[in-house]
Amino acid sequence: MEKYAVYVPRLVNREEKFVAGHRACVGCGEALAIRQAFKALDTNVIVVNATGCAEIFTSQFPLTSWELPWIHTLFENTAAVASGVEAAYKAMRRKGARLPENTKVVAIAGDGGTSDIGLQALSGALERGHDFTYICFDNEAYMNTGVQRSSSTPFGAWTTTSPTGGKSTGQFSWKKNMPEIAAAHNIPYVATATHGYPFDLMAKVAKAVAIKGPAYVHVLSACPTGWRSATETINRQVRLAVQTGVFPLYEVENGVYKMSLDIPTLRPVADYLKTQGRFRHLSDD
Amino acid sequence: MEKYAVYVPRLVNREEKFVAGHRACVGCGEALAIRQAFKALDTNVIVVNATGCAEIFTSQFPLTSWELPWIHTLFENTAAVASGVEAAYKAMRRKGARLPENTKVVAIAGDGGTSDIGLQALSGALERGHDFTYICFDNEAYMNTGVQRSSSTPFGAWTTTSPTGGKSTGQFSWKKNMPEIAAAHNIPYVATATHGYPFDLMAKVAKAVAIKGPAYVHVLSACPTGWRSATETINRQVRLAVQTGVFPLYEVENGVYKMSLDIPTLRPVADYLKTQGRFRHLSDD
Amino acid sequence: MATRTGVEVSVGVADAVKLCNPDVIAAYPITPQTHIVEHLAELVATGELDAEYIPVESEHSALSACLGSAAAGARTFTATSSQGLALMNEVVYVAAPMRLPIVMSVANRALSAPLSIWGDHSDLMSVRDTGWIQIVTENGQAAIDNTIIAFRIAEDQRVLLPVMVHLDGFNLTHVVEPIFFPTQDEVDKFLPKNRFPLPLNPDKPVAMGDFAPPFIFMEAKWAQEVNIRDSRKVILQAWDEFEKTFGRKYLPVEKYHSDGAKVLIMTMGSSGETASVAIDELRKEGLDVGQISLRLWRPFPFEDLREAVKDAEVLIVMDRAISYGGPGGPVASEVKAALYSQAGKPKVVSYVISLGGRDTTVSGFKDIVKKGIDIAARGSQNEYEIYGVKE
Amino acid sequence: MATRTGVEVSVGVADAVKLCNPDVIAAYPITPQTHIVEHLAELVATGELDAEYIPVESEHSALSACLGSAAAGARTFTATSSQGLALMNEVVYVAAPMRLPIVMSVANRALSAPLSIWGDHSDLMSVRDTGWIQIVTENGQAAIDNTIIAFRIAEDQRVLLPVMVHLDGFNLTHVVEPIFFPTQDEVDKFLPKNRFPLPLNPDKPVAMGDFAPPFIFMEAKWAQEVNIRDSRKVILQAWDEFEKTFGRKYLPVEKYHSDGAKVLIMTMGSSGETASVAIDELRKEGLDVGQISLRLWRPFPFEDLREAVKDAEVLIVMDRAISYGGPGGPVASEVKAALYSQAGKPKVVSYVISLGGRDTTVSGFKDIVKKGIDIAARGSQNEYEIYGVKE
Amino acid sequence: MSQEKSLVEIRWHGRGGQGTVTSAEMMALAAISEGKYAQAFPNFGSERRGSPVQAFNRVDTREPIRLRVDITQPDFVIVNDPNLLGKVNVTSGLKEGGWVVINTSKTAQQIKSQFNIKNPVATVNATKIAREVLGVPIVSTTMLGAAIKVTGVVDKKYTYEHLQKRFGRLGDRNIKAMETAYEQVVMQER
Amino acid sequence: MSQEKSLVEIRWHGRGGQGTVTSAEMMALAAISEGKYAQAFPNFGSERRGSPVQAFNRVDTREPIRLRVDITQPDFVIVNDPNLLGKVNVTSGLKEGGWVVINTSKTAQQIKSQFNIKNPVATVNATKIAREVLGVPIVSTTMLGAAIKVTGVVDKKYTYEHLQKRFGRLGDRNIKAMETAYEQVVMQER
Amino acid sequence: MAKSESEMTWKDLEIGNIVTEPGSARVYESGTWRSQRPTYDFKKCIKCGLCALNCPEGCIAPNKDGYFEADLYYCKGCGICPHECPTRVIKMIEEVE
Amino acid sequence: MAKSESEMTWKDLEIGNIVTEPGSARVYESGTWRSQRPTYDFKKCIKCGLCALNCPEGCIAPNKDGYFEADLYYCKGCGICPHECPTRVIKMIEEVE
Ligand SMILES: Cc1ncc(C[n+]2csc(CCOP(=O)(O)OP(=O)(O)O)c2C)c(N)n1
Ligand SMILES: Cc1ncc(C[n+]2csc(CCOP(=O)(O)OP(=O)(O)O)c2C)c(N)n1
Ligand code: SF4
Ligand code: SF4
Ligand code: SF4
Ligand code: SF4
Ligand code: SF4
Ligand code: SF4
Ligand SMILES: [Mg+2]
Ligand SMILES: [Mg+2]
Repeated sequence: MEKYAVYVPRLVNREEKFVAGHRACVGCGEALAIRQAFKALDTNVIVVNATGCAEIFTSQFPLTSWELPWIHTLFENTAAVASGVEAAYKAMRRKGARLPENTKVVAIAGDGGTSDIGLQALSGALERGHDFTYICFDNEAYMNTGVQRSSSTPFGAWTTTSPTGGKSTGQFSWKKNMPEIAAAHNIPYVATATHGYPFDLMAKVAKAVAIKGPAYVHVLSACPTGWRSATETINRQVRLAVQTGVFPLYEVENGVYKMSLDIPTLRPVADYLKTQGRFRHLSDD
Repeated sequence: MEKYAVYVPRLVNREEKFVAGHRACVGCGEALAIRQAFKALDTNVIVVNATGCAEIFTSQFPLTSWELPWIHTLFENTAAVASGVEAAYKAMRRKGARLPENTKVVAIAGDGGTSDIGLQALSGALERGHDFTYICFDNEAYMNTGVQRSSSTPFGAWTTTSPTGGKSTGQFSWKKNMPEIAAAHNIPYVATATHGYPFDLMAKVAKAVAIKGPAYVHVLSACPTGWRSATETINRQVRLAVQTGVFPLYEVENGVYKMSLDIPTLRPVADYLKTQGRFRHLSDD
Repeated sequence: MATRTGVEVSVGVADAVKLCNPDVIAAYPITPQTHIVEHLAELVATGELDAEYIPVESEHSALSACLGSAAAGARTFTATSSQGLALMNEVVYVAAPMRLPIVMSVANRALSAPLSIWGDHSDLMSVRDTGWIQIVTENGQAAIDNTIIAFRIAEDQRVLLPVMVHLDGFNLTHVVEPIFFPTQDEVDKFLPKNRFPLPLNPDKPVAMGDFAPPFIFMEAKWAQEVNIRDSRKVILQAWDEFEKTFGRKYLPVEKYHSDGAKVLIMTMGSSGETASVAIDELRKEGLDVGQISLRLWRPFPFEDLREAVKDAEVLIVMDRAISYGGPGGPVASEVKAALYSQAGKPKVVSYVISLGGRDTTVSGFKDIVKKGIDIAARGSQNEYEIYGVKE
Repeated sequence: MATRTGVEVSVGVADAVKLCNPDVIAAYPITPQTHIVEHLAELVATGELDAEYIPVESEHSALSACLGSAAAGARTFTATSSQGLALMNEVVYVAAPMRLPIVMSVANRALSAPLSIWGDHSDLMSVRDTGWIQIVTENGQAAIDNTIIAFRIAEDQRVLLPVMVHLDGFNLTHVVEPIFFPTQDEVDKFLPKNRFPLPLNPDKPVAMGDFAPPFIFMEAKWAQEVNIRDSRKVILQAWDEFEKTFGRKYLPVEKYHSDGAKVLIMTMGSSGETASVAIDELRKEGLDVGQISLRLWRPFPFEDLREAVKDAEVLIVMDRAISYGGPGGPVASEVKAALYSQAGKPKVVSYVISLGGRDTTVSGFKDIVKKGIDIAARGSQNEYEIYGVKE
Repeated sequence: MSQEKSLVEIRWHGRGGQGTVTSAEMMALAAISEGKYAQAFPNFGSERRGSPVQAFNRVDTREPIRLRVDITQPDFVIVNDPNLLGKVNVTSGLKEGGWVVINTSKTAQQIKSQFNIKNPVATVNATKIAREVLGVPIVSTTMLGAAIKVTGVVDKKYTYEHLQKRFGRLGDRNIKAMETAYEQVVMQER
Repeated sequence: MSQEKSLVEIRWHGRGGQGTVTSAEMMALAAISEGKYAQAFPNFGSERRGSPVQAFNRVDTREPIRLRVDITQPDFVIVNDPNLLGKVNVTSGLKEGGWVVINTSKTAQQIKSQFNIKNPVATVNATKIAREVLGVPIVSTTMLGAAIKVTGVVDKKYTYEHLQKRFGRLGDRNIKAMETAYEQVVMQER
Repeated sequence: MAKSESEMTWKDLEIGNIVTEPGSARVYESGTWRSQRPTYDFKKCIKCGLCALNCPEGCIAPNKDGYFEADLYYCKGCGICPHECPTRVIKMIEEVE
Repeated sequence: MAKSESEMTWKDLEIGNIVTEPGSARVYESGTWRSQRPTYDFKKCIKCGLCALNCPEGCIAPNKDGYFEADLYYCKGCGICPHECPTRVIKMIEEVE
């Protein structure tokens, strides 16, 4: 837990832009991370949401969990839709339309929607330099469709399409390094975060949105359903990911890397793995 | 020119796998680079080709410029098709099919087919670790369709969709760093090359294809048509790109960077820019 | 006052878009659409058009960016062709039910494989279920006029639907021809400002794109269907209004010597112009033949079609696409279905012509008419005929 | 000997694929197709199936990888649904003209927008021009049998075309039901080894995917059309052969109390089973009503359809998709077109039902039949009817 | 359908992640093994951990099942999670006289009055059985036993192979849990 | 089409990258400015630098042009690049008696016998004119002048505005090149 | 909405099925998902608000005494809040029927 | 192919329009594109082969005397070879009609 993490009421905006009554699983880390992220922001934000758990659990017709203008169209085009919204505001404002001040565009998607099927749209939007923030809520698999592997699933993790068996010990490939790929686009801001460190997360999201130009925030989000883990300890799980070095917290500002946390000695990775059923077969041997 | 570049007949395979009679523009650097690349390889190669100049100038029905098994399907799916070919050989071989030894898969595409519309398929194929080589022939725009900008078009360059005018001085964004993005995928081999240094190019292509796992080679290829430049000096043009530091030649082997050329002092970038009409408006001021 | 100028039709379409003063253009180049977007990029670069030109990385993103732009309330344009339209297919399906008034030019071209950059209507047909209003044009003037009209229809508060304006690749896009251009003032009067009623705006948050469980999905889709069917009257109004302002008239089904003719040919797109030369020649030869051409493909003009063919005995329908292993020409198939229950309906002969850039010449059309009359009289073994394939 | 087991249909389809011993499976998950590919991944992981499972990053790449695999001469399978099918649309179009014998299961589901994970046939309709052989199944057994049959048809040297096997999402994919499974030996006998005649192979280089200028494009497309039409006889042979080996018979147009019946309903897919319960009840009530169902969607079984409806006076066609602003139900539209020139053809009433997971119950079908008869007798204002929309 | 109705329809209530679909699946597999016709299917849609979910069975002793629509008027309702009572209308559409089988520590009488249920109620403390036999409060197989007893659509011995196959080394214990509930379920007509 | 044929069809031959399409375009623009009906279009397809290419015109003095097909039987052929002779069949489909206008330093007689051309040939040394007037051997506007003279489909003064617009500060020189060729073209009937 | 979901007709839909009431999902009682619930020993509470910050449902807010307490209309009983509470104020107990 | 391109019928096509003759484009005379051509002063030639390695057409090969010379059936006259020749063997000249 972050040392300065006390007396939240004084530090954090109490308004919820992502409200109660959503349909995420009990103990969903993605719901938690989204809540925290949007707590860090003001009401001047337009949300563009990829298909995935977050979209499904917030938007069953005729209801919405969002207090912000929100749009969902498809799974793989989130950054492109965000480009369009950003460009529209730019053009309309320039041409004298009466619009609210300082409107910000925030695109959100899962790891599948970001590192797999939505990667190209994201890469294009980053390259073109749109003024928007993209937040990937990485729960390390396609959770909405029932836990299939993504390129963000860590090596060795069980999923329904990286099952364990005589010929397989779970995911065969190494986790795609999405923040690194984003950073290779030479954008002004890239950061990693997780809901286990909410103040860090909120500070990074706020910074990303404040910065002019494209910003990318990669948020590790526990999914007790897909990780086959307990709901009550999800924060502990992701903190262990950080403390074991599995998921380092850092920022890249204009190409300069900065670690966000001082972890003098990393804990053994096994501490992290054993919190989750998806890694059980690894500890068996 | 490379210093060891003499007595080609002794050094280079004389067989052409990409034969004369193709329909590239007079003085096409892409045609030259492809010729050199495939000279570096044996006949055990299956070629997967994206839509683009190279595909069009080699494959007008009922003819083919290829002596190798070759397939073209679409513009954006080259790496995915290559994945399928590779997997097919792997499975069929494992299951006892009689197939030629040591078959290699080489995917080729332009910069548009690589850094824009084909990026996602490429990223997926790299991540999954297929044993194949991907060569991007980067002529810095969509040439086949008549010189539109790509994300690989350098800042300031004129193209038909980054025209110059009162509100524009050519391409508004910086060239996407494709080799860097490929390297961020942690693949065993990434390299840059150009037809101005043919031995370097051939050595890198041969190495890439020999290495097990995914390899990426990014080849700067002059396009006199799109660059609005002379045909006879295309090699000089790309050598200037290297010598001015605009296009450094390097390799990344298992994450380790190595420069391929010792250039003690870089020449002024203007030397490069002035060889091409697409940059003319820049030197005007 | 309108001016008559020679212009390449693609450039003319871009100039027409400019007259409509769009806010956002997102497009990806593909032959034969390129000149449209290149000229728009040029107009933006010179400052003649104040818009954001988004040079996206694929057609999928082109239309996706348009979704975002239109949802934000901006006037939005894109253009594509063939493979591009196919690549954005999934996006094409969402624009209409989300009621986003995007205008898209489609430079019609054959769909691969084999790869062909040349014209036919296979791309057009691939989006026939998507709920877009679709106007098909047969010459440069129609393409340019209807680009302007498309914005008006799309953004009409009673419509709010995306509109495609189809123009044949090369045969229209790459031809320099005389065009009457309206003035900026005239267009400003004809085309009111965009006021999308529920845009993405922090001042009044809305949620667009909720998922629809079975209790409501069918209602949503029916609402969509009613909406596009009802757009018909707005389209007719827009064309009327256009005629009043600019003097050129457009109809869902255009007629050429068709009233009372016993034999009709039906065309769609630019080949209709060549065909009408054939009609002239045949009539001179004494044949009682006329022509109708389909300008409004969606919403399909059932009434107009029925009215137009009511006196005909033979209707020869030309298609520039095949539904493989299916009914052959999609237009002929829909025409037959539309006339199925009509009393005294004509015999319909279906001809597939001009795939992948193959020309059908004046004498070709004459040949088709004669063969078609023969088939109508004597029957055919085939579900449909194809013209000009080398045997 | 075949064994009767209870199995979730998706798992059964995967098991059927396993029996066919594919070399490469490339797929991307999407509800309701997921259980098929998950079980295949499982079979590969345990070693029960020796194949490469490529967990691609999108459906576009799924089918693209399949192109590569099939071109290399490997037996190739994929599965998708709805948005996935739409995203791979451009790739779907190239597989057939390239003659790559891929087998794809499509778990039919509504196309967005609005997003729906539930069943209808809008995805199926979006690929009706693509030149794939398309088999539509109405129960688990048919889905599983036809998965095996599909490989045989696809790889037949006279065919060499990709085949889609459609099965309704959830209503089939997610139901556990009794299935007869053939043994490995039986399948091995029924399904010869893949021997794609001109694979990508350094020993004998070929070029696949040349572009086709206008002088040859139309010939290439006609060859494709002839090829899929001719596949009909191979399909019938495969079904015959299947019946001989396994005792279950499949026909392009299935009949249920249809011979001689004056009123027919026509269904496609799993709703046909519920409808046949309604037919039973209506017949008990004394109504002369029968049912036909379309199993072979492409190549469209013109002859069989005409034969099946020859005695009918009223044909009520059910569609689970709308061509918005067009002819309504695509099946009804094609049926009308197919029957257009028939003497003594039935009146056709077109009903759109069951979009996005909306059930049409037994009493719903009974209601439709009664209303349909009424409409046939008295006419309707509508181009087509829709059933069950809340007004 | 020329004879008397031979079809029985069952609805299961539980929570996402608690194996409700498994209950229905085991029921169908057993009936099929017995030579009957049967279906099992979930409530089509996404099933979030914790959310109230349903699963369904059709069992027919005589003829193949052709109905491919939701079950809206079940013959039986099985409630795997007692906390759903009062939150979800478990008897919705239930045929008159159709049994509700509930996992509860209470008596049928208490349940009926507390939740105003008109239908006959059978009770079993499946959570307790599961805790004791399986060591975890997951009642999918336990409630299967109770459901088999009350619905009578299948001989319980046909579940054995399927429970063994599904639960591997925990197969025997699940069979035991099933059997225990089968024995202990209390059917109280009123 | 009730009167005599008023339509003239022209085919241009050149090389990719040498402005052949521009020649045709200027021709059409001029005719349209003159109040006529006209089309210009390239050979549909890709035009690689150096490759033999074609471009086309239709000009009609009386009525709108409705033909939207290739021109296969032109009334005139214009050859911008003399090196194409012998490599490309420039007279293919050319109507009997239709003129071939060729950029060459040779005489019509030489050309006719060397390349076995039956049609009447007009010659002009456009490369030389272009070199002299424009400073570069790009003949698209020069050949325009020769073509206008031989075809007579448009008054050359209607090209002025279009040449000015297209070539900006080089407009005058291009007009001069056009005019020079107009003057110098030699039409030799046999 | 005046009408219940299942009563909505096609005419009740906004253009594009747009939802015009922000945060309308608040009507949904996600508390029905709960199998266990938090209980409090507020004496130990330092009102730090960490429980609220870490609740995935966003359903914890100060009660009238300023103590942070779950709104059981929404609380799904995940059990996170007790784990985040630095002073062990919260304990989960099983829901009873 | 026996038939010319324009005579091919639909029946002449291989399955999937596959081209079975590798390198068949060699029949295409790309030399018709040429506006200038290379000429040689072979006395200076050191037979290094750099011209051949840098020809986009791949049309330079040793002639019977072992000197590297362009095959004018293919040479498009780009003018690269003279620029790559270390000993200035090659000079471009205009094609004549
Ligand atoms: C084109 C397309 N393919 C597949 C799907 C099915 N699908 C919807 S969400 C999803 C997975 C989402 O995974 P991720 O982006 O990681 O988000 P999560 O649900 O894990 O938060 C998939 C495969 C789809 N909607 N569209
Ligand atoms: C989906 C799709 N969009 C657009 C095109 C049109 N297109 C064909 S090649 C090409 C550009 C190719 O550019 P690049 O990949 O850089 O290759 P180059 O031609 O420059 O060598 C484009 C835009 C297409 N074929 N398919
Ligand atoms: S599956 Fe995982 S990410 Fe999705 S709602 Fe459930 S807990 Fe959250
Ligand atoms: S446009 Fe450029 S890359 Fe394409 S063939 Fe011509 S020179 Fe080569
Ligand atoms: S138990 Fe979970 S849902 Fe309930 S208040 Fe605590 S953190 Fe929130
Ligand atoms: S976390 Fe604990 S101490 Fe802090 S406000 Fe909540 S209940 Fe009180
Ligand atoms: S001029 Fe060019 S094409 Fe000709 S031989 Fe030299 S390098 Fe090759
Ligand atoms: S480059 Fe010059 S020296 Fe070397 S082989 Fe060629 S002509 Fe001879
Ligand atoms: Mg995920
Ligand atoms: Mg390029």
